[in-house]
Amino acid sequence: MSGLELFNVFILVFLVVAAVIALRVKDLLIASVVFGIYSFLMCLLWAEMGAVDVAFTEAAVGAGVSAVFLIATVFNVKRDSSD
Amino acid sequence: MRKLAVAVVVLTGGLLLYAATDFAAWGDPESPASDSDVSKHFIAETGVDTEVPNMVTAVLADYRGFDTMFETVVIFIAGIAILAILKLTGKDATKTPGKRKDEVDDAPDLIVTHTVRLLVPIIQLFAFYVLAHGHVSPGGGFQGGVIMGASFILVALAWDLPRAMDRLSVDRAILLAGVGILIYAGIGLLAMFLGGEFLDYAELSTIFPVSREMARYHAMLGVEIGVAFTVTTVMFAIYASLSSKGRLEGGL
Amino acid sequence: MEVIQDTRPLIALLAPFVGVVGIVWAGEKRANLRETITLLTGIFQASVVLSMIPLVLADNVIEFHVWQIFTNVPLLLRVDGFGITFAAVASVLWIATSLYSIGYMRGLHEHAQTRFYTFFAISMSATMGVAFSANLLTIYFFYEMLSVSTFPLVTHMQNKEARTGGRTYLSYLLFTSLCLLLPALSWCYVWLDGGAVTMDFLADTGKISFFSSHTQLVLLLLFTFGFAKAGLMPVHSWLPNAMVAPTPVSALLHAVAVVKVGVFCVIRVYSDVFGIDLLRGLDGERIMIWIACATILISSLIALSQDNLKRRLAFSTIGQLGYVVLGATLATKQGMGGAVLHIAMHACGKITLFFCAGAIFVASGKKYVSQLRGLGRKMPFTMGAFLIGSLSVIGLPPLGGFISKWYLALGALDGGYFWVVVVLLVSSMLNVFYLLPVAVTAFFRDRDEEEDEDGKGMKEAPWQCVIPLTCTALGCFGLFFFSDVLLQLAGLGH
Amino acid sequence: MSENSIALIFACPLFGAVLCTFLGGAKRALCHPVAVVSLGGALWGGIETLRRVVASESHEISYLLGGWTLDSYPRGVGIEFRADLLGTLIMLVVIGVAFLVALYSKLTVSEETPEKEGPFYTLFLLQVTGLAGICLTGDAFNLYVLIEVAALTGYGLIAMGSARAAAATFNYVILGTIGASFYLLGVGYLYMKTGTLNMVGIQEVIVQQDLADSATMQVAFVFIGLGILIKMAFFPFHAWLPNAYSHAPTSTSCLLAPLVTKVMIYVMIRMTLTVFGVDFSFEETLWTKLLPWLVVVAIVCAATMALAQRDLKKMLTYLIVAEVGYMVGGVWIYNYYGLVGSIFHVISDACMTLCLFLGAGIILRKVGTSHFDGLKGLFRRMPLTMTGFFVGGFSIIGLPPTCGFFSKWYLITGGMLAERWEYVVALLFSTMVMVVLFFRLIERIHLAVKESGEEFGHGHGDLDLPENETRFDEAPLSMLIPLLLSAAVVLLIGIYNQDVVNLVESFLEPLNLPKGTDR
Amino acid sequence: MFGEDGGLLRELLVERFNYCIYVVLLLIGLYAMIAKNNLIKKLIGMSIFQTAIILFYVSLGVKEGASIPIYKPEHDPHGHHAEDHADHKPKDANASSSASADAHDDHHEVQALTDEQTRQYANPLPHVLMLTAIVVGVATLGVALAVVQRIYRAYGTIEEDEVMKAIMEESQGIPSTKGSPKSKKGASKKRKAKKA
Repeated sequence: MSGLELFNVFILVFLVVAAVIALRVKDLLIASVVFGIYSFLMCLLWAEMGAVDVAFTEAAVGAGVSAVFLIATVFNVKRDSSD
Repeated sequence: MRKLAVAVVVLTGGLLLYAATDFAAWGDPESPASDSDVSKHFIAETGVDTEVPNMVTAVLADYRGFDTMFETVVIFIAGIAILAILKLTGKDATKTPGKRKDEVDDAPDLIVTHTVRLLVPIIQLFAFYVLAHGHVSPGGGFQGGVIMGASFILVALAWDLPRAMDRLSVDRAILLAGVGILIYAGIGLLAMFLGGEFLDYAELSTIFPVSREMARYHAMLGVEIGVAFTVTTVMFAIYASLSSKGRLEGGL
Repeated sequence: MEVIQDTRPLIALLAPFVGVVGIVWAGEKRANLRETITLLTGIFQASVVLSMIPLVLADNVIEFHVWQIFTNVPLLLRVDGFGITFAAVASVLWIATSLYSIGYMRGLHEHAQTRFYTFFAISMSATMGVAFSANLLTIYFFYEMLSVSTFPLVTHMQNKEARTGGRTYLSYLLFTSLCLLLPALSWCYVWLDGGAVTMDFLADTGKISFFSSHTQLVLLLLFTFGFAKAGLMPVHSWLPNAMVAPTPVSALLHAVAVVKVGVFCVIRVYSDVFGIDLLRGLDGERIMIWIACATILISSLIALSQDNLKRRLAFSTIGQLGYVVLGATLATKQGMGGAVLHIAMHACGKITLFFCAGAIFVASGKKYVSQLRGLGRKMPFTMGAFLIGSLSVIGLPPLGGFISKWYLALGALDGGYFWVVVVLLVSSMLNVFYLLPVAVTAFFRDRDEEEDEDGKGMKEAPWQCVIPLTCTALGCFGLFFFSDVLLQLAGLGH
Repeated sequence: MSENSIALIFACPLFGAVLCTFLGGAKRALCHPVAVVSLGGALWGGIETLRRVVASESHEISYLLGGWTLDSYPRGVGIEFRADLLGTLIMLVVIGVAFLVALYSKLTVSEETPEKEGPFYTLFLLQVTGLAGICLTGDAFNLYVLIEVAALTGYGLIAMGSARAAAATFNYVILGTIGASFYLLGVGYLYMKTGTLNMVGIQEVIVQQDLADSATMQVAFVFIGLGILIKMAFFPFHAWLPNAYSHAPTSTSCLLAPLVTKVMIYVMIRMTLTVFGVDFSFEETLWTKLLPWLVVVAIVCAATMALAQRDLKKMLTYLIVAEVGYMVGGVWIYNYYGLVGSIFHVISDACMTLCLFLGAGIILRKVGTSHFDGLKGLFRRMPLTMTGFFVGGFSIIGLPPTCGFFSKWYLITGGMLAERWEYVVALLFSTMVMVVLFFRLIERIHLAVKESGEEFGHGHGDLDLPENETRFDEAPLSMLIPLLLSAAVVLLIGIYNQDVVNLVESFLEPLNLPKGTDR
Repeated sequence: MFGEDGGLLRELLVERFNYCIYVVLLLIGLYAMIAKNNLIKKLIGMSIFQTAIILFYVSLGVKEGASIPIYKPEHDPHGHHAEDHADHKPKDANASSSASADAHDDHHEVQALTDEQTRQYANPLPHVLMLTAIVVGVATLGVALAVVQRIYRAYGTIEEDEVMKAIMEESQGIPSTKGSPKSKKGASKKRKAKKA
């Protein structure tokens, strides 16, 4: 396996981990932030796959604005979740 | 619910994996998706048709410009819908909101505000760069617009919403979002009135002194600006609405 | 046979609608005007229908193409002998009923009279439509129209009883027509060349032989029970339930128009869709005779036990409808003729009986047979007419009922069903048992003393009621003597 | 200008929407006329397009957006709008219904969602843009974008109402997103195998390369099918619909209820006939064997649930779910009559559902509730409204000569021809349920049966309802006229069904569907 | 595909690891959308679900050894020559105003890429599609979050079961006893009154 492939596998594994954490933590603020991390990993993956425009957009939209929207809502409702 | 979810997940997963066995090999340039006339046309002839080096931008704004127009419309819809859903009317609107329990200090943090003061112009400059340079490098109207919108959001985060709204009030933001759509659809309509189909930018060459290819090139910039207008304003409007429970005042 | 294109069938069909506009416009406030319009409409319609009789007698059919239902199936109106017989009976009796309803409704100070007249007129239009239909789909259209437009009439009283009655009425009729008739129709439509065969009564008789005889029998059953208005057992119980309606409705619709539409459709299917020859050759066709005979006998037995006069008449109607269906199922020329004749004869007789029942109710408020003692002396015209009507329904000469029963018996013999003749005789005896006692009670039993108390001021019903019922009673005699015309008309279609 | 009539169809509402946004602040009152006028423009464009489609030789018009013409570029480079008879008909229904609802909405919008006229009409017009676009687009991905346009506007329109509506919207968002994403995934699979997104292009590749056995294609088919079924509220996936539509603001439910599910059925027909092709779609697979039975379950369950409702609007929403079952079943019995029935039912059901919802909206406004108890004796107060409402009801039952009869006729005929007796029985069952439902309503509305059972006078006479419950009190003209127009349309489509069916027929002709027995 | 020993597993895990991960992410998202009780968790699930599909699309555009879909200078038909010929562009416009497609044939500078050159670029089409999908995703997320806030405003909770309970109580006419702040309760009551 080349370095790039290793990097690829590394990101893929961490994506799954991030997704699971984002869905399992009880604190919605943490969940939102982890979701941002997830998006950022995704954006790295896409950049590595040659989809620079998509990666750029995901960085701005997914990791940036989406997470902010989530956090804004979490602040306005409540932070703790039952699951 | 959980059992149902597991059942759905197992079924869906089974189907997906079943399909995955039939996929073309990873990164195979001969795969039908990469080897079809359409895909090849985008790579081989974008430069010929539009003179835009960034194929993604060309496909986005020209070949599939109609999609992108509706994508902009989707953003616009989101802005309108969120404002409408959260908007308070009648007596509710005039009532002052109760203080939140965890609200400690209204004064914006000095370090943060100073940093943001420095950052915002740079971010906005970068947004313009991304927008304008989208033809030759990654970027374009969406990315530029989101970054621009983020700069306003940053202002709102660092100080408070009214401070950001001084620069771009939500009412005006929605108007500008409409202007963005008008720019996009207007260019399409102009092309139509000049004798082509809707969004046939090449027809613009009949009124501007450029070749048909360059007409497409410039019109793409035009529509990207339209997109950027909408995205910038709507992103900020959504944030403003979500962060203030639709009251459009105070901060997070 | 010549085909004449003429708009008269359509005029007869639309006349009631024009009447409806006038009736609604006149409304509750101008009651006299409203009822004049009703009467005029009835007279106009009847005269249009009657004016077509000479043409039909001269071996013509009158057609009018309205619009195209499906690619090959038109909504086609056609006047032939059978149709005009029925149309003439219904439209002439409508005049009588209109006059009668005026007396009845005013006498009882009924509410929502405008609604009553409106839907009555619409029902008549639908009845004309059925009579003049040229193919199965056209008939289906008007059949459904009739079901829906009579619903407000049945539930006219707007009390719980009316609601129950209305629900039974509608659920029977719509259930059978939507679940049995509609599939049968579309079945025919698909297999007979995707509508190239339109099930036209004139052109496509016997085309159903395309199906296997097994399928034919299923279709026959679907059609017979699909037209539940024919009241064949076991889909008969809507009819006694519909008796909650005001008596003019029971008289015209549930003794003449609606139920006769049912048997009319059944005869149409038997004689013009299957055709006599095909029907005779059909193996299971005998089942239908049994069902018809069973209906006749069972309903007569039930009628015996009914004390409510209208209910008794309703069960009698079911039995008489059985005769008509029986005539059709015999699959002989005489049988068919008898069936057609019986439509007219029974119509005249039964409407008289219902008119009388209504008149009794208006005059005395009595509903039950046991309450009628001594009424004959107070209401001689009414009870006299009742006697004549009873005798006609029983089938004694010189009354109309005799002729039709005679032809039915002839048809049964012709078809080789001797036992059917026995059934006819037995049922006639039963008719005697449940109809005559009414008149006998009224004329020959004395009133109780306390009944006399509240019956002091009792007199004959309003003249608007008495005149029609006298006329129809006389009509029973008339039909006996003019049965030739009817026979000629009935014979033409076949 | 005529050759650009297709562009008019989406451009008019689009510009109208932006204009409504501009007017939303200070001149709210102008939003309504703007909406009506722009839909009028779209309607004109739609009729013009239909005229051209009928006149054209192949009965279809291709409109290549961006000028990426087929003679100089490969098919699928640009986005194509293909107006064939099917799409144009449905599009016309969409715009027509929207036009009537726009006329109708004037009062309800300002009453139910005060100060939100601007956003309401903006979303309303964009919804129409999306739905009309769905009917015409010839590009699988563009279809996804348009579906999302329609979905997002739908979320906004519904959630704008009460809190209850917002709660229902959330389910709608979740299920709608799953549906749309499944569709997107399926399109991805299609693209992976065929390399194009153009519907005709995909079909060409499938035929050329004989992809019918490919696992990817099968899964793509299932995912696209599932996605659309979820979107159209097919029975097990219907959970979002009844609450969302019955709690939405009146004008919203009047717009969405007749159109959204129907347009999704159109998408299903389009996918099966145009994209995958009849040979692929109706091949004997587990899916094609399972679906007709699901349809039966769907119809029976939805009809039964409708029977249990005591609220008019809610009952109507369950009827929509049952009707969806009809149409899906009609497609999957796979023969000429079934498809004609389905397509005709899409058209007629849109009209009759519109009629019923417009009527229910008036009742809600006048009585304040749409619960059955409030309906007593309404006929006296609003005879015209109730007549219009009854026409819709008769049509849903399937009484001639309303359009509902004809669509049901074709569906039953198709079911019999394919010998799918279970489907025919389910249809008849639900028909009976509808008879019960509507005559129960008619009983209340028209006859107002006296519950106490005591007799007045001779057992006759008037019900002693208070004066204010019997006074003539008809709905305002701005609501009444659209209702009566829609009732007239229900009747007219029924009476002129042949003209519609002929159009559908010439669309189906090249497909060589099984039709009748050969004798 | 089932030919060799453990062929399927090997193929899925090693050669199609990317495809596998997209399936896993998609299922995680789907599960969360259905099974999670918290509305915001559902929405996070929804976003994961959508990005998984985007990942799948992007995977379609990947080509072995290909570069990003932006012309390298040597392939760009107008790259560094563009300025040299800028002066006679208007002339071209006149010449080619009728037939745009044929314009490039007689334009000696501008040439389409050969097949060999085409292979050096990743397929741009999936990227374009996914730009749209991302935007649609964020729009949906935004609207859904607004709906969540609206629900919270009315019912004081964002747990699905509690919302259901509150709705049930509301429809049965029992005033909601959930811990919603007083001002909110008053507001929602007023809204109801207005509706009626």
